[in-house]
Amino acid sequence: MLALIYFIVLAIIAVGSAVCVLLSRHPLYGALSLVVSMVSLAGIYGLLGSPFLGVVQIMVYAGAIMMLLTFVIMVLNGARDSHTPMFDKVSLFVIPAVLVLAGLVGFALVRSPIAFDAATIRGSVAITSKTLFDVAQTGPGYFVLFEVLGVLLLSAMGAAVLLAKKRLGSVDSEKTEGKH
Amino acid sequence: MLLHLLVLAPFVAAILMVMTSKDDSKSSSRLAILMGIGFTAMSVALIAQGSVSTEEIEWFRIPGCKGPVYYYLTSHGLASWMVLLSCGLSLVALISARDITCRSYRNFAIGIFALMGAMNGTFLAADAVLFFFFFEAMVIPAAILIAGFGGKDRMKAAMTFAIYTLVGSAPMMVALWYLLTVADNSTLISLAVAVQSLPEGTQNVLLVCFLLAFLVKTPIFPFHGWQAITYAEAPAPLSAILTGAMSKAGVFGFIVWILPIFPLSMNTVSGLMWLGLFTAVYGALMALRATDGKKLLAFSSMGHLGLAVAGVFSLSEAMLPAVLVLLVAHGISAGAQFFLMGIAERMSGTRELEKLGGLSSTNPVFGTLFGFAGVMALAVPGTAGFVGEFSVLLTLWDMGPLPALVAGFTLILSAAYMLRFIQKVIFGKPSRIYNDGRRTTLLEGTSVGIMLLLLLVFGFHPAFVTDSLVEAESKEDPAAAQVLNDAALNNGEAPMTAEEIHQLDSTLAAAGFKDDERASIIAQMKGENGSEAAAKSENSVKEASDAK
Amino acid sequence: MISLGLIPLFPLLGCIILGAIAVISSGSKKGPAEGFVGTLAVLFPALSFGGVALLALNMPEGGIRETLCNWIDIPMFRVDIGFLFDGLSRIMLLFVTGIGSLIALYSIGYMHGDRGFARYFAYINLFLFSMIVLVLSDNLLLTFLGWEGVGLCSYLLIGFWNKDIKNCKAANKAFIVNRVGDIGFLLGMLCLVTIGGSAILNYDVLSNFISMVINGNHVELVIPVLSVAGILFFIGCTGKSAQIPLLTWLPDAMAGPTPVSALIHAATMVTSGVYLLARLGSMFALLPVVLDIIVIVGMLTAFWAAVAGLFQNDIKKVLAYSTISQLGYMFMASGVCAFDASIFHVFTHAFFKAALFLGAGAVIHALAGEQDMRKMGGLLRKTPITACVMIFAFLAIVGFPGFSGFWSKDLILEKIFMSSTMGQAVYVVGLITAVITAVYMGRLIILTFFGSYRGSKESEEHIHEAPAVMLIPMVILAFGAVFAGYLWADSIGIKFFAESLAPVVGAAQAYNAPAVTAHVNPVVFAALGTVAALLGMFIAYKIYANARIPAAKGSSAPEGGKATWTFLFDSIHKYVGIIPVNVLAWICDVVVDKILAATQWTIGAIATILGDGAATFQVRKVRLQIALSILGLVALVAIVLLTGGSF
Amino acid sequence: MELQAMYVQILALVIFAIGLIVAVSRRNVFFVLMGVELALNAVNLSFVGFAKTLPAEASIVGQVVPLFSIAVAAAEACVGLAMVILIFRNRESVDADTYSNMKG
Repeated sequence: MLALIYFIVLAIIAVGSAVCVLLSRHPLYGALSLVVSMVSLAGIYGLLGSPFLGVVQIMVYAGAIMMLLTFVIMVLNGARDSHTPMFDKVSLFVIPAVLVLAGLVGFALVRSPIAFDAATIRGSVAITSKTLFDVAQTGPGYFVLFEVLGVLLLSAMGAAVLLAKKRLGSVDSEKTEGKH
Repeated sequence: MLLHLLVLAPFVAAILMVMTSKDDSKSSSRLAILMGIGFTAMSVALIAQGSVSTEEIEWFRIPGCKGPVYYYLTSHGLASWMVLLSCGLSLVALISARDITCRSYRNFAIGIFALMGAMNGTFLAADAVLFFFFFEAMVIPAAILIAGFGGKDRMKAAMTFAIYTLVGSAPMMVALWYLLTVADNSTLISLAVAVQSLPEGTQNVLLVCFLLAFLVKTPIFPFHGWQAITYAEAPAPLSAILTGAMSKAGVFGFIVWILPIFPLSMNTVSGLMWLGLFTAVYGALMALRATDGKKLLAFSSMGHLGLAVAGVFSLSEAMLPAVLVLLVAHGISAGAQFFLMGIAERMSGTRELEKLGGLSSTNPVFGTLFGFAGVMALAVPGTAGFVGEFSVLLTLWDMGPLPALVAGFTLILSAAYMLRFIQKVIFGKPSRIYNDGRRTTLLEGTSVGIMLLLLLVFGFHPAFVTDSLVEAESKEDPAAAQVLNDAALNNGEAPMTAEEIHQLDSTLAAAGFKDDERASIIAQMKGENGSEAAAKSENSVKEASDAK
Repeated sequence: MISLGLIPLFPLLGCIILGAIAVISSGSKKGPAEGFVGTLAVLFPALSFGGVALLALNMPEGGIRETLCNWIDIPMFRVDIGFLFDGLSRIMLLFVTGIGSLIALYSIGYMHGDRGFARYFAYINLFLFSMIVLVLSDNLLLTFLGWEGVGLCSYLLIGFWNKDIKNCKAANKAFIVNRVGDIGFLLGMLCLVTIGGSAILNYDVLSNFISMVINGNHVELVIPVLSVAGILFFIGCTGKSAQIPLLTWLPDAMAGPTPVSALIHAATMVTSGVYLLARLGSMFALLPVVLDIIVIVGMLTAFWAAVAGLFQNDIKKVLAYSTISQLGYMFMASGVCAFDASIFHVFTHAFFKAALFLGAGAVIHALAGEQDMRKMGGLLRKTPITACVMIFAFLAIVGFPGFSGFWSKDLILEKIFMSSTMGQAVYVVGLITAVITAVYMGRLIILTFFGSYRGSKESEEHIHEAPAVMLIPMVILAFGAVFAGYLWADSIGIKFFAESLAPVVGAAQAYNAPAVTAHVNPVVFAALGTVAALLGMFIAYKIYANARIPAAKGSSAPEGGKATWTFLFDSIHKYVGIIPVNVLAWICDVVVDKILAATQWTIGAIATILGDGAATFQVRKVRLQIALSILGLVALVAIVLLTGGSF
Repeated sequence: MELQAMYVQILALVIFAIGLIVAVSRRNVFFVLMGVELALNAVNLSFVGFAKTLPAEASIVGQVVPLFSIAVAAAEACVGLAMVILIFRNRESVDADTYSNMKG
């Protein structure tokens, strides 16, 4: 019962701030709303029994990625486009279309029988990292994938530096490196 | 190990070439030729090694299929010779490209190595999906090379080539996928088993899909639309590889994939044989009218490969060695001719037969090589081409005199167009000023000379080629080898072996002789024989008549 | 005892060495030293001749057999490289290598100063190699190697002066027409293989097989297949030996250097058809239908070519038609199963025809390349030795008593008369042909050597006798032309030649021996033959000795009705072979290929149009694109849900 | 009343829909990026929600995959923002509709 109440509160915050993203005029406000939404989602992860994921969500998403975004918005002075309308002709049929899509999927979802399993593992730091790095336990394991991901991040950083190098300094490269 | 090296190392070589200097074509060409020699040596070692296979390494799983796809290579007589062709011709292409594509030799070498790796993979793959992967992969470097280094119409040629061959093998991909959902895994045997269990209609649809890919690749009439323009526009060294090694993938597919997997009805077989023969005649006739030197060679290759396909579908006992020798001979001689035509084009700047001529008087070494390459393409006895064409004719004769007659007709036509070609290019008065600075280099001359010499060697001792098959057979079936040996032993002393008497018997039976008449004829022969073979033959004849 | 393999090896070695010299020296300005090259060129054939002579003297009765190694070994087909030296190949080899060496010697003089000196001798050596393989091999497939090999050398040598496209065309024609015949040979071999497996290609096995069939009274069982094989082999022979219908290439082949014409197109290569018939004699003896065809073809060829010979103005063309005509005689003899007689005529013909050709070559050499007989005349005084050689050879070819041709030709005519079926009719045609032979040969001799010189004044100054290196072979050959016939002078009881051939062809001839021996005295035949020769010579004298020769204008080719006759088979080939093939090729190229190209284009065009149509949906607004794809997604989900996932 | 697995999925669906709408209908390129992030978040949530419906061992997988997806999102954001900077320098605009120099 308590879990449900927490969930409803967090869900309302998440959806509300997501709607704020949609409706905010200035990208900076949008970014801040997004951070709120992500933090509340992190709470939901914790509620569902994946605290490690929640922590990573806050650190990487709310912390790093959104910081980066905010930083770039401020550097480029993204407010300058006040003359572009928030919505236009495309929105006119995209919004109904997406709503219909959501309705259809939701309809299918509601009819499908899913329920929580009592015996699920709690995704604590210990268990998650064990799953990630224990080569012996689950076949090839995720270890190789993890390393590949490291290479991906490195190359993304390189690409970003290369792309953004010319006039501006390397604004964006430092942040991602920390994550590896 | 050798198999892995031959398939994967060319790609490594291509990557190595990327690292060489773009402008210093001399040093990069040295590296490339060195590696090419290495690969050729490896392919020779592969032939010497006989049949080997690698372990089945699980590669990936296709959704919806029962078994995994293996990275699984195997070599047998046919495949290892095809690999030799692909490596050897690539080597000569790398050598002769030094003076043709001086613009960016490095890129050319990268393409050639990638193509070589893909071709080797095609010939060595023992897994259908792996085979298909390489079969498609061949097209890409080839098309890029044509687009990058070809003649005037190179873009059109590259597009035609790529689209035609890729579209041609698209149905095969669908059919293969369907087969994989039925089969245990994608190796040859399980595919064959899977096909057996399917209804006949499905089998036929699958067969057509598979055939289409190989018919386009070979090419067989009416799917030859890409061939002439591609061979003509591609740089000559590449044309040599295309015709000498890549087009063999089609015939190879017929032998290694179609024949074992599908239970072919007699109508299909004879239909395909006639299609092959028609292609042979058609190619020869088109070559007779061609005005472009490389197109002439393209049609000539089409004719020869048509003959090879006809030989394959004669399904005779001697089919495999016959077709193998024909393919090897054609690969070498057509390759050499394309290289020489490339040199002629380099010296004269044109491929038009009417504008060429007199090269033998301005450049005698080239003239000699060209003339001999042409003559060897005519299948004069003593060259490998003769052994190939004669034995293919022999297999066709099994299907009746008419196919052999048609094949004979193509031999006459081939003399007609090839002599015309020789005459137009090297004989007569020099009709234009040739660029003497770009005449045949020593390395080119030597490499083409070695190819021609190989043709002669194989012509006088085709056992070099055919032994690789015999060995494989004897491994499979020791009893058969025993009989073969006996027959070979007896052949020295007795005029007729058991085998031949048996054959005579069946011939006589086919001619409508009564049993007792046949028996008396054979008794005559045995009287002459007076050896153990006689007893054996009696048994075999008895068995044959019992079976009837 | 020397190995049989050495005999073909010598010329092959010569060919390789000379070829290397030719290629290496091609870059230099001067060319290789002629003395050195010439010595090498004669040395190898001469060595080979020496080897043959040595073997010939020590040959055991049954011949020498030697298997070198395996050649082709595939399922259903196994052939060895093996040699067989018996009575037949002994005779063939002796004169092939002997005349080959002589002509190589002669060529040193004839080809003096030519840029392709070394190349020429490389080809000659290659030719001798092929020819030796042809006659020495012990199975049909190896014979076929030589068979095509000599065709190839003929091609190379006809087109030797390849700067002139006309020579190349003649060479091409020779090769292609020969190819037609070769395919016949090839299919004939396949036909034999169906009967008895690949071992039957071996001559010994074949004759054993035939004798088995005869002993077992199964002749009529195998005749259908053997007849087909026989006809196919005969087609091969018509190609190589220039018989009807594949004879058009030989006159054109005269485009090559004259020694080549002497060696290849008169003495050796063209007689390989006759050799093959004799070699397969045991098989042909079983096939009366095929034999009849051979007789008729031989007769028609002999007659037609003799008449065509009358119309020629080119001295070499006359000799070419005369060769065809003589080959016709040989085929007639083969057709009545008188293989020993046909080989005997091959033997004597090789001498006198080679002598004639070499003489003609000397004349042409003397006249600096002039070949038109209308521009010759009176050369007897200027080149007396050449004239004597040619006149001796002339007497031999017309069958003047005592000369070699007399013995062989009369032998053939006699055998023809003796044979049971239609012998008499063929005999009459043969006799008439003999008369015509005398007429056209007489015409040649008269126009060339008698009367007065009809060429231009300034060219008369330069006429000279040939150098000694050319004269020596001519004289030797002239001796042969006179005395070769005494190896089998039937009328005076010398039968050396027939006896040496008997082990090979005796059985076949015995099988087909005429049932009724007509009791005609051989002297009658000799007398009739002599009369025919004398009559022909008389006619020639009457017509040509005092006639005014029309001045030569333009080409030396015959015109009008003469041309129709001469080029009869050329036009038949044109209508039967060349035009249909060209029409077929035209249909393939212009009709079928264009239809295919149009189909291809149509499919491409449809794809392009569809692609363009689809591309119009692609606007340059990324968001709109995404929006559209969302709509598509909605539609998909809706469809899946509505159909309950069964779609 | 207990927390149902369905609720989590519905929440994910709603957030995904909003993210999609933001990404497609807003023209400011920053909003486009934010929309994408939002949608990705929703997917992660859905993963975890479904993972919790599975029994013991299997459920950990659904909780590990979001980790990777987050890492990939980080890389994506990094490169995407760099591209925005690059394009902004050339175009002086953050309006996604002006970025239309692709051939097609």
